[in-house]
Amino acid sequence: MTYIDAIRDAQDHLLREDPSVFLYGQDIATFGGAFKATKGLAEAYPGRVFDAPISEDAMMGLAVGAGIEGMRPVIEMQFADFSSVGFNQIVNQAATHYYRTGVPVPLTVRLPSGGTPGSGPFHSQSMEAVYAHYPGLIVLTPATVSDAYHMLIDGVALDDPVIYCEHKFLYRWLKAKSIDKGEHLPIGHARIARAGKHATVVAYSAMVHEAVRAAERLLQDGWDIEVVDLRSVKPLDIDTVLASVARTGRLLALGEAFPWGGVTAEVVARVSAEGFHLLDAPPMRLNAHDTPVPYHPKLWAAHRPTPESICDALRRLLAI
Amino acid sequence: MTYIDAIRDAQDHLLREDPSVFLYGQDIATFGGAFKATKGLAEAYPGRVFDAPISEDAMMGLAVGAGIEGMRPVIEMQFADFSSVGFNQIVNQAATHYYRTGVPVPLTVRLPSGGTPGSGPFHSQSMEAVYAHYPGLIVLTPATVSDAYHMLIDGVALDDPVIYCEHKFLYRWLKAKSIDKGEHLPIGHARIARAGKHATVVAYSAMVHEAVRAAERLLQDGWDIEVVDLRSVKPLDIDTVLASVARTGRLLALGEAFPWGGVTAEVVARVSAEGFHLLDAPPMRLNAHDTPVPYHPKLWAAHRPTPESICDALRRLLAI
Amino acid sequence: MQSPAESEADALKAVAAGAGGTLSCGVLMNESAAHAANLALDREFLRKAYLAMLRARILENKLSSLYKAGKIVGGVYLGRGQEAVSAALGSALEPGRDVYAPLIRDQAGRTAFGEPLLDCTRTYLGSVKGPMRGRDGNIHRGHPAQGMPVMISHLGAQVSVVAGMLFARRLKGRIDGVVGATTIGDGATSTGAFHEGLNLAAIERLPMVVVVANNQFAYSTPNARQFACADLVERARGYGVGGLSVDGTDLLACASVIGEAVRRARTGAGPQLVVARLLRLTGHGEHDDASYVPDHIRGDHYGRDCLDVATRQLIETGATNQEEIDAWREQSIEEVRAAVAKAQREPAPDPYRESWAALASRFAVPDSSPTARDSATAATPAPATP
Amino acid sequence: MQSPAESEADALKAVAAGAGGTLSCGVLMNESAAHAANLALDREFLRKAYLAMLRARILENKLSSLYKAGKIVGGVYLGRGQEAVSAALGSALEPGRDVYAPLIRDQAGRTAFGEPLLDCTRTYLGSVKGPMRGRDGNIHRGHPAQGMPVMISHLGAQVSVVAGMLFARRLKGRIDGVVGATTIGDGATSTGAFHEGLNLAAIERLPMVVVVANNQFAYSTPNARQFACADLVERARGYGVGGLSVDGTDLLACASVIGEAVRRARTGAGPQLVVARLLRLTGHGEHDDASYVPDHIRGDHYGRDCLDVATRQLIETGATNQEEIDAWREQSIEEVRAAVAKAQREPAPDPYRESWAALASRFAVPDSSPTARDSATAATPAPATP
Ligand SMILES: Cc1ncc(C[n+]2csc(CCOP(=O)(O)OP(=O)(O)O)c2C)c(N)n1
Ligand SMILES: Cc1ncc(C[n+]2csc(CCOP(=O)(O)OP(=O)(O)O)c2C)c(N)n1
Ligand SMILES: [Mg+2]
Ligand SMILES: [Mg+2]
Repeated sequence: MTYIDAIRDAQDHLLREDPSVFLYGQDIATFGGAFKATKGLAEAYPGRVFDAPISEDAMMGLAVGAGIEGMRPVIEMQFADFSSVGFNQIVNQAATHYYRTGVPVPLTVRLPSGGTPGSGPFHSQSMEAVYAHYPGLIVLTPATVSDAYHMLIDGVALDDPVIYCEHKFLYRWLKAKSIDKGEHLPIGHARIARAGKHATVVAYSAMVHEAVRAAERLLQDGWDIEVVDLRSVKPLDIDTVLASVARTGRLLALGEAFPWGGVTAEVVARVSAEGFHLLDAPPMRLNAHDTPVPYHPKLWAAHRPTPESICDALRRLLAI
Repeated sequence: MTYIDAIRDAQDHLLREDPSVFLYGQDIATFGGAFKATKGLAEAYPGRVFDAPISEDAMMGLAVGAGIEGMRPVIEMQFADFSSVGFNQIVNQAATHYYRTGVPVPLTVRLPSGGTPGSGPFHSQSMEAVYAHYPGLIVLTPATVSDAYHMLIDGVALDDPVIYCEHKFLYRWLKAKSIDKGEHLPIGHARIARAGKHATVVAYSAMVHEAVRAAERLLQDGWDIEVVDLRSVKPLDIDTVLASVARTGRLLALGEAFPWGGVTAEVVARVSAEGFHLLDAPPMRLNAHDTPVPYHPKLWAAHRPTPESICDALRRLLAI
Repeated sequence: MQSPAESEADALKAVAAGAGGTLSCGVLMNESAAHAANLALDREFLRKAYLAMLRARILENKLSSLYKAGKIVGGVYLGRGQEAVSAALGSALEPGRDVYAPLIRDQAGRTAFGEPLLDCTRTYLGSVKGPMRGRDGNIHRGHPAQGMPVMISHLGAQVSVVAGMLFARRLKGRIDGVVGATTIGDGATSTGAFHEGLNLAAIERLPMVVVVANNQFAYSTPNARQFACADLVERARGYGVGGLSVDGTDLLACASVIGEAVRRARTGAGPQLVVARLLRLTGHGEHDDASYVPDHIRGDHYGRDCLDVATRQLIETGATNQEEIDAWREQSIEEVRAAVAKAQREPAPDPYRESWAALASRFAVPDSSPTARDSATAATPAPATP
Repeated sequence: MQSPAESEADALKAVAAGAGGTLSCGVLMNESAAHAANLALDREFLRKAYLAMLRARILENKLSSLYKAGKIVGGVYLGRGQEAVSAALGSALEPGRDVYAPLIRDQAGRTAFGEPLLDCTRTYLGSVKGPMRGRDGNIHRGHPAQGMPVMISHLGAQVSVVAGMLFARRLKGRIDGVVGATTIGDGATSTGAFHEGLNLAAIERLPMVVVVANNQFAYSTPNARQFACADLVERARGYGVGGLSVDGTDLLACASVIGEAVRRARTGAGPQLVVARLLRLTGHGEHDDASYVPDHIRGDHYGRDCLDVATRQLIETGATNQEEIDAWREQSIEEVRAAVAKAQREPAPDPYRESWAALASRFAVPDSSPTARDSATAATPAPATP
């Protein structure tokens, strides 16, 4: 079972269990979506899965309207990058609705996020930071097959607008034998992806795996690195992060997104403010370069953090 | 001369001196703009100041096209909040253009930003953090009458897309006898708005004045607070900030925007990472509440930082 | 179209001839003209719409004075001159069944649709008891769960929201006989949101009515800087929706044409675009003197006051008489006075009791919700316990 | 329209009769039909367009093989079946004077407009010497400063950019005789960007041509889920722009109708919307087998291959002959082979030498530029000194 299979299965589950759920997105009906995340669902659930026109603004407005009426629309953006066109409805209509009116709009936007080789500046973006900045949105960033499944189901059950950032690089590469469909960590909790004692890497989405890879390499040098998987960037489970930093004394905040602001800034700022005394060394950040995501695989690989650059950063952090 | 007069005069200067400058925005021609920032300019410069349709996306696309052709369009958004509709053209077309093609697009977007009493969720937003997150944009946040003037002129002269955040609260309230039209601090430099020794408040835009007010109150208790005015949030002059923190040992990052991420997170993260040893106490942040900007003046005043809440935060910071 | 149709018979003839209200795009001209006649003959409909116009005018006059007296913070946006269009739409809809998303100049439609007067005064005066609890103000109010969504400022954005509400009702099997309607300005037709929303509604063939109140200006910007077609109704065909034009200063025409659009949508003809021509008889907001409106436009046919026209029309058709109108006026003045007084006596929102929570969800992890945590590092006053 | 017009005479008759290419919205029917005839008679124009079609087809076939052989990373988007429309537009424009913003399926138009073959192979194969230096790929290429802006992926976004370029030229006093053109898919007409851009162009009355290549599908989504009007050309009137339809599988028709649209724009008639009907004869990208296209659509008139039609047309009109075509083909194959080989030998971008600078500006303050500073805390490799 791959990460994308889990997303498909979660939607299958949602359609089966909750009559208020419907799916709306470009090419998601008979075609099953650009990434096949809805394959077979239009046939299995007639009248519940719809092809949308190329109108991200109206797609989001439709979702808000349906949410007002008590439905739980799940919107697929073909790529996270195109949600920029629906940005206004997301941050101004959906995000403010509950605060202004007291009426929640339970909608979920699936954002196929993050870079893959050759995808270029407009099919590679990570937009979690932009949405997390706005009050009224919940931003989920699952890193595992199990989280991809459970967090989508749990996210759709929330009464607030949920931005569900699914990482395209993990779609087919990340596999699990099966998913435990019972007990699981609720939304709002971070997870220790790898226990360690010398430094904490706080990561989310695909970068969790790069961090674990880096940690495994450093083991050869005798360093034991803890990796925290944030799971959701808003809400941000700072307690789990602080508890980890309390154990290790060192923090590297790791993200694939652009370097100004964003999750790594929020994590470092929160830890510095709330856990200053826990830090034995200056906290560090590692992000992508401050350019659009380049097309060429060679540039792309150097644009984002890699196990090598994470190891380098950790070595510097551990040397202090 | 008020802050808004300075903005008007800067545009007058630009139109007079640079034939490649033109102004484009809703109601900015004969009417002179919702805030009168372009009053009289359409008459003074025929064929250079245009009323735009209510099409923020196309307004920004037009600016990019004009920038490609070597013009220097200055786009007025009627309110910063409405730039959400032009978001895609700003962050995906304008911001990426130079990196992708090597051809710069020198355009400036004026964003009437920030809260005023009774303006509510959609006429009060501070969007600097959202734009600063994207590579390829320069984000300016003038806090003084003189900076409003010079930074607009200097910003328009830059070859990159510039997001010029002008604070509506300062428009008529902030006055200066006159503007020294000669020597001035270039873009990229922060400014010590008030020298002090016990703690550093890093602020920008309208919050600089609230910080100075708070500092003056604390003087009565014997505390001498330094206030750094960032002036531009991207690029961010971290050196000036670090030098100040080196003097005071304490940092409060202050902003009017939403609390997740944003300028205060970036400032605290950068100072913690690069000036950890300079800090005698955990760095602090003070932002608005994590809700949309409320309409009612009483809620509004409590939503954003005030001299009182800044004093409270500083007292806590100084007590550590 | 310079001589307003002022007797019932004239009005109906005008409708049939396409003068008072023209049904464009060549659909069902005879049938609809006949239906329009029925509607125009509907005495109760006209009385309801007229009363809504009158009450809206009186309320808005009061709002204007309150604004000028400094009693309202923020903007005041009035529908003066647009009451006929607005009231005709509000009256054609059925509260509890239909969806109505009023816009900036729809006090009359709101009143006709049954919005309580107190909703307005409380929201403008910032009473915490208002539907927006002081969190939003002025024309940003409604009851989304009861079929009246609350506008955001971003123009055009409500079109797709109404479409979504109708889409949801269809999925729930509760679409039969339902109509969703919204109004929009001439300026707002330039937004991508309008285009995407109307196109989506057309694709889904939703029972939707979009009324464009073409008041010839968007703030200060005249039509010529907003679109290049001769009449916005020419857009209907390109979306594959019904298109109707109407003289927005003529209540009888509005009643028949907008009523017809609503009937068509209700009976399965898909989305309808109605373009009403008129002039806003006030500033963009009460801060604005509208000095950019040239005299010749103020003085032309569309510069006339739709309330005067409606008064004459209703008296001439015998739907009411001057005496009753005077009584209605007195009663409305009193109601408005009372609603203002009540709202003014009510408490403002208390920042110390405000929950400062933008999310409906509460998370199990203590302190991990951004709200709780951020409040701790945010401005005084301290957050209230929810 | 089931029998393609295949002899010159037939084609011209068809144009005049509105079959091969219909000039809608009732403007200048006679005059333009006559003009179209002139264009269609323009032997050089047809030869140029045909050669561009042929070269594009050969190039794209090669790209497809390279993709299938795993030599191209990322998507490959082809214009197979759309060459007639694309080449007609590219041929009607004048490089160095006009603005041309090609979209995803415009290899033929690019070729006709003079884009060097190497631009394509270098960009697809990631050569650092290509116009995008490996920073962007595949169909994202151009020379903005020379009148060929580079598309972003967000559909509809180029319309207003072209408008802005023309607007700038007017301000600079260099608009005379200039045309700006862009293409767009049927699906992209649902974007707000298309609406806002075209409306803006109409208001400013810019010399602009927007060609909608209605290939009946947007990725897998058929027209019926994208719009509800009978024909997208019906939108023209609502924008106040000229509207023309054409059979996109018929080069003679495309040459005359698109040529006419360009001529109108060039001579002051304002923006022109051309809607060409056709079928994409390939997947959305080369990863897609287009199995969602039903057989009856593949088999109908618009399912025919425009290159075959054009070949017959050019031979029958005597504009060329089979021998010359064979020679062109040979030559094109060789050129493509050489361009691929050259690009493949060229270096990829070197991340260690990449400047990682998204800004053209350099700031005086040492280390305060986000680029320099962020690179220091960002991924290896170390930033090069600029
Ligand atoms: C997307 C967007 N851009 C700009 C504005 C600012 N604005 C508010 S009302 C208005 C004019 C609206 O004109 P129109 O749509 O004709 O409505 P009217 O005020 O005439 O009723 C403008 C530009 C806005 N609210 N939303
Ligand atoms: C705003 C936006 N939304 C979604 C996409 C994803 N996407 C890329 S091409 C495409 C289909 C385009 O169809 P059409 O406009 O008809 O052009 P065609 O591919 O048929 O030439 C889609 C949905 C996009 N590029 N931009
Ligand atoms: Mg208007
Ligand atoms: Mg298509």
